[in-house]
Amino acid sequence: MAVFFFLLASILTVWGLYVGFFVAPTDFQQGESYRIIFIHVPAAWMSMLIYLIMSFWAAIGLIMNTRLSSMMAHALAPTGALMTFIALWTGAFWGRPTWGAWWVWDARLTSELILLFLYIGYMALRASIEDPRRADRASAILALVGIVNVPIIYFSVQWWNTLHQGASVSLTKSPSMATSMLTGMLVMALAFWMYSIAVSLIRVRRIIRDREANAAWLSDSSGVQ
Amino acid sequence: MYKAFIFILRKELLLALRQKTDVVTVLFFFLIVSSLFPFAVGPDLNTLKIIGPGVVWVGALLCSLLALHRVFETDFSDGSLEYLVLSGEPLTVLVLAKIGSHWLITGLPVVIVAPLIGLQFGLSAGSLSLLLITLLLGTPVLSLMGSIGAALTLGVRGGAALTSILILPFYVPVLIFGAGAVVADLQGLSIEGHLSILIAMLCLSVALVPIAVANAIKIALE
Amino acid sequence: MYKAFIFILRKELLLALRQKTDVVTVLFFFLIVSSLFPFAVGPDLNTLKIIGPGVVWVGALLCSLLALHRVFETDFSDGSLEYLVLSGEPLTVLVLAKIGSHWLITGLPVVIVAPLIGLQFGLSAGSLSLLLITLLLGTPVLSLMGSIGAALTLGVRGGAALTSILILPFYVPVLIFGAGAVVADLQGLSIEGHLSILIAMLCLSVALVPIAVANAIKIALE
Amino acid sequence: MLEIQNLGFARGKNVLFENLNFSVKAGEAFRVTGSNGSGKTTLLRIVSGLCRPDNGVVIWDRDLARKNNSEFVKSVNFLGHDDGLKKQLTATENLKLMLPLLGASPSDRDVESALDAAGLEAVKHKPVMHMSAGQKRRVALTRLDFMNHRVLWILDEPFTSLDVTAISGLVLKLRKHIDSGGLLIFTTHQDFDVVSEALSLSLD
Amino acid sequence: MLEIQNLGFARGKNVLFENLNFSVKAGEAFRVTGSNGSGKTTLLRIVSGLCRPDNGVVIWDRDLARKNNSEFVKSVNFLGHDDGLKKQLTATENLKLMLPLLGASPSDRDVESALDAAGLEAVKHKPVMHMSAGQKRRVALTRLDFMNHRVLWILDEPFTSLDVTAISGLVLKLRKHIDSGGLLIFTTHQDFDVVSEALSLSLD
Ligand code: HEM
Ligand SMILES: Nc1ncnc2c1ncn2[C@@H]1O[C@H](COP(=O)(O)OP(=O)(O)OP(=O)(O)O)[C@@H](O)[C@H]1O
Ligand SMILES: Nc1ncnc2c1ncn2[C@@H]1O[C@H](COP(=O)(O)OP(=O)(O)OP(=O)(O)O)[C@@H](O)[C@H]1O
Ligand SMILES: [Mg+2]
Ligand SMILES: [Mg+2]
Repeated sequence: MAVFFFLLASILTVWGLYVGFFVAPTDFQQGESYRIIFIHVPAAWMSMLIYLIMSFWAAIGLIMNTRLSSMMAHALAPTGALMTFIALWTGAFWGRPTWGAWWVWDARLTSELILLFLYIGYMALRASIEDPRRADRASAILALVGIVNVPIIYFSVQWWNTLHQGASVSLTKSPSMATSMLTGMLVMALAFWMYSIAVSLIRVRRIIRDREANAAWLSDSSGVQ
Repeated sequence: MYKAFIFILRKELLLALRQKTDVVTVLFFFLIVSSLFPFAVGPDLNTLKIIGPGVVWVGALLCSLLALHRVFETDFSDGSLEYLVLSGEPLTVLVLAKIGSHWLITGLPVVIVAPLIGLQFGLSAGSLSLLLITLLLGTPVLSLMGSIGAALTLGVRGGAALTSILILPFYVPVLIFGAGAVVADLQGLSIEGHLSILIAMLCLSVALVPIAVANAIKIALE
Repeated sequence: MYKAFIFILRKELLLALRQKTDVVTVLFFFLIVSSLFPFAVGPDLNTLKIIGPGVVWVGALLCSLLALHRVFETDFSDGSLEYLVLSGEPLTVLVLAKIGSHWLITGLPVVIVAPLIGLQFGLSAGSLSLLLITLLLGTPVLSLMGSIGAALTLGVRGGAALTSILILPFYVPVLIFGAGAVVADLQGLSIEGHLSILIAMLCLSVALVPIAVANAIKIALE
Repeated sequence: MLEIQNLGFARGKNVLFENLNFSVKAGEAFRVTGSNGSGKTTLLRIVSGLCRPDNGVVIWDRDLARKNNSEFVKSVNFLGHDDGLKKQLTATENLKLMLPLLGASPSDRDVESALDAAGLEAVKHKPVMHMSAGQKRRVALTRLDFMNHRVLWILDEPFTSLDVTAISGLVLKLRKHIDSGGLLIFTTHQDFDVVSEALSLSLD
Repeated sequence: MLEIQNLGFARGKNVLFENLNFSVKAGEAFRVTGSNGSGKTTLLRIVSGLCRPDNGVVIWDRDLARKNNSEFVKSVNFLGHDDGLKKQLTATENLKLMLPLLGASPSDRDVESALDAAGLEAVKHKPVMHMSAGQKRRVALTRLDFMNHRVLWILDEPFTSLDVTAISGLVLKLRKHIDSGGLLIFTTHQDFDVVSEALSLSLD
């Protein structure tokens, strides 16, 4: 199944990059540099979305005491951190030509950086607790506490007047950009989705295998769905 | 429940008084951080005025972080945390009492001394009182947020380091809005937004943190 | 004797590695202290340049102070200090090894990261290298002087606080001459005096501190 | 009445116990035996509700202990390997500050005379850290004098570090508790009098 | 030969012992008894040179122990109430790092097989903090296997927390040490086999 999603991801990436770099028109304000948007925006979206999904699974694991959902949360964290890192990095790369600085302490940038810290904290906490069940629960609490950060990232451009761009894709308003730009972005977003699913599936399978090897007898106990 | 809260508070304060460690260390730290700066930076009043609020806020943050690892750690290693859990009183209340005493020991002294330090940096009366308000609103948030990190890392190998990593994301916004308010005011900008965010953070964390911490403690004892 | 020195060093470093606490906390502290300043003070490069050396030095001092209480305290409370005394190796050598590892854990990382932080504050290459030299000379003095305080307060009620109070008088001169050298250089003054005082402090403390500490430890164990 | 059904727990690969079933009635003492590391402490912590078991349930007065937790916890009096004392505080202060949390509110006189009775008259106003190993354990055990309202006593090696006098004093206390309808679960590596009449379970 | 002459020590007003005289010869075991807080631990710490007595002297091989300190200390093997283990390190690491300081340089194989023999095979690579009370004590006692070059063993309640198997193992070790001409001073509140033949001194 993971292979299928990988395949899908690569096809979509090729398509998305093609649309983004060859079909979409040059921006009249920013020139060519705006094309970073095709990586930046999908990565930023995914970084938040994966955090939400991760917290969801962690919460389920905490409340229902189901191991598989905690493993899902565990498997999602590195991908989320990667997406956050990409969003930050491409953002900084983009900021140089447009704002004249790699970094400013703007609300969206800061909260996105905090998201990266949260992912790192989550993984560090997991790594330092030996007993996997304790690690599940402790890291779930951290994930849940950190969830307040996601709306802050998303709405920061509305709540504070910032340097960063406001939302340009919205379900309620008609899009304010060229259709080909929009297509490129959406296709790339879909590609990132597929990639995340594929990688997380592979990782969760490995986690299950490791844990089962560690405690073969667990397989018949109540926790596993 | 109310009685239990008071008892924990009394015990923690007596302990602090007996050890003197916490209160004095914290004050010392704060004084070192903040009064060494004019020293190290030189006596130019304009520079000092600009960095003043930042120095005070960083000092407050460090003080909070410094005593944090010990909030639950000693109780954990001498076995008295178990009695808290097994007392039958709601753990969230007990936890709140412990966090409250952490604030009384690390936050309050800083708030009290801060104006003195501020004077050293040549802050005006208006800036000073604003600094005081942001500290009063912000330092409890530091204690609250920090205690999540402290509770999650109980009995974990890399304790203190991990604590810092875990709570940094929660500390940074407090610092930004706390110090930011004073700086914005100096620049003649509106500070309502800053203050309302600090208040929101305080309310939210008082409501939610004790629940998270209580659960983290139970997990640590397993 | 030489072997004993190496063994203590290895044990302490392994412990630090295992806990990760010390190394990472210290680095984190240093990074927090120093990188929070641009945050809190605002990004004006001129201000930053002036406060840079001070920030780095205060950070280094705090890091040293932070880990100090633990140099002998854990060994004392888990009973392994007794084995050091009863090992039959000269206690001064063992003590020097422990102080050495304190420096390796708290001082060296700071020295290594300091140039990065300095860059953040816009220091020139000359200032940076001077900062590095003063840190290299000064941080071992901090570890040495500090360990006297740590040893004298072993098992004493107000441990950590007392430590800070005891050693502060010894720390301040180091800070003044350390940060002072960089500032003096920025202002185009001669720095020879500063440096030779730092060197003198280092030599003196390497020679005398281990003896004082060894005796303090023996007293604490009675 | 306390009933343990089907209890199972593992530390990683190491299965400490499986399918454990036993019950303790009012007026009964129950001893858990087993070699070092066999899981006695772990079992006691699970029963008292500090740990969650992998499988099985603890039933208290016909109700799931975990469901009716605050009720259950107020019936439990737990003493672990650690004394749970603050080493900077004196024996008197330790007790005065801890007991109210556990639902007892003895007068200062009561606390002091209990400490005197435990043979701690000379040291009761010293910080606990300046006491000998046995004196510390005695302070921790003095708590038992005020725990009659909590009927389920769970004691992990209470006899450690005690001398002969203190041991026989403790045995008397435990007897009295059982005779007045209390429940007792404990571990010990040595055989003392209170043990002879106790039911026992080996984890080996 | 160890000789104690005229030893006296007081904690504040509390005189723990006065005019204490005894001697321990090669091949002898010597037990210190007394109630909790009577000063056993203090006496053992004085003998091993960790504390200074108020009066009296410790004589080792006809020489003042305090004068000839580094010589004397290298003959002493002390185990106190505390295990002296670093809780973040594993059993193996603890021993490997501690033994060379005490003048023993066993190979890794030796250390591991000593730990196996102590019944710690399954946990020897776990951090000590994740061990049970008895397992920790076993680790501390494994040190004895490598301490034959230090003839004066001073052990403060070595039997604490140990189960029956571990106790008999320790008794054997102590016997072997005495039989090969070692000296042993120890305290314990329980009576074990090794004790029957020991000289003993009560501090009450
Ligand atoms: C390190 C710097 C940056 C970070 C951390 C960052 C972060 C983010 C995040 C989290 C989002 C998704 C938010 C949402 O969906 O509403 C986003 C979207 C976006 N970013 Fe950035 N960004 C950075 C720099 C930049 C720069 C320099 C530009 C261009 C000048 C830019 C333009 C955009 C645009 C156009 C969107 C899409 C907004 C939308 O359509 O909703 N970003 N960025
Ligand atoms: N916090 C922990 N983390 C991981 N493993 C642990 C932890 N505590 C105990 N163990 C392991 O669980 C097993 C049972 O420990 P437990 O303390 O219950 O033993 P015990 O029967 O009380 O032994 P003792 O007689 O030595 O007190 C041991 O093998 C121990 O290594
Ligand atoms: N560090 C200290 N400071 C002050 N007094 C102490 C200190 N250590 C022990 N004491 C006191 O000295 C006396 C003797 O203590 P010691 O530890 O020698 O007793 P012990 O015979 O070993 O008792 P136990 O059987 O409980 O181990 C006790 O009354 C104790 O309170
Ligand atoms: Mg046990
Ligand atoms: Mg003793």
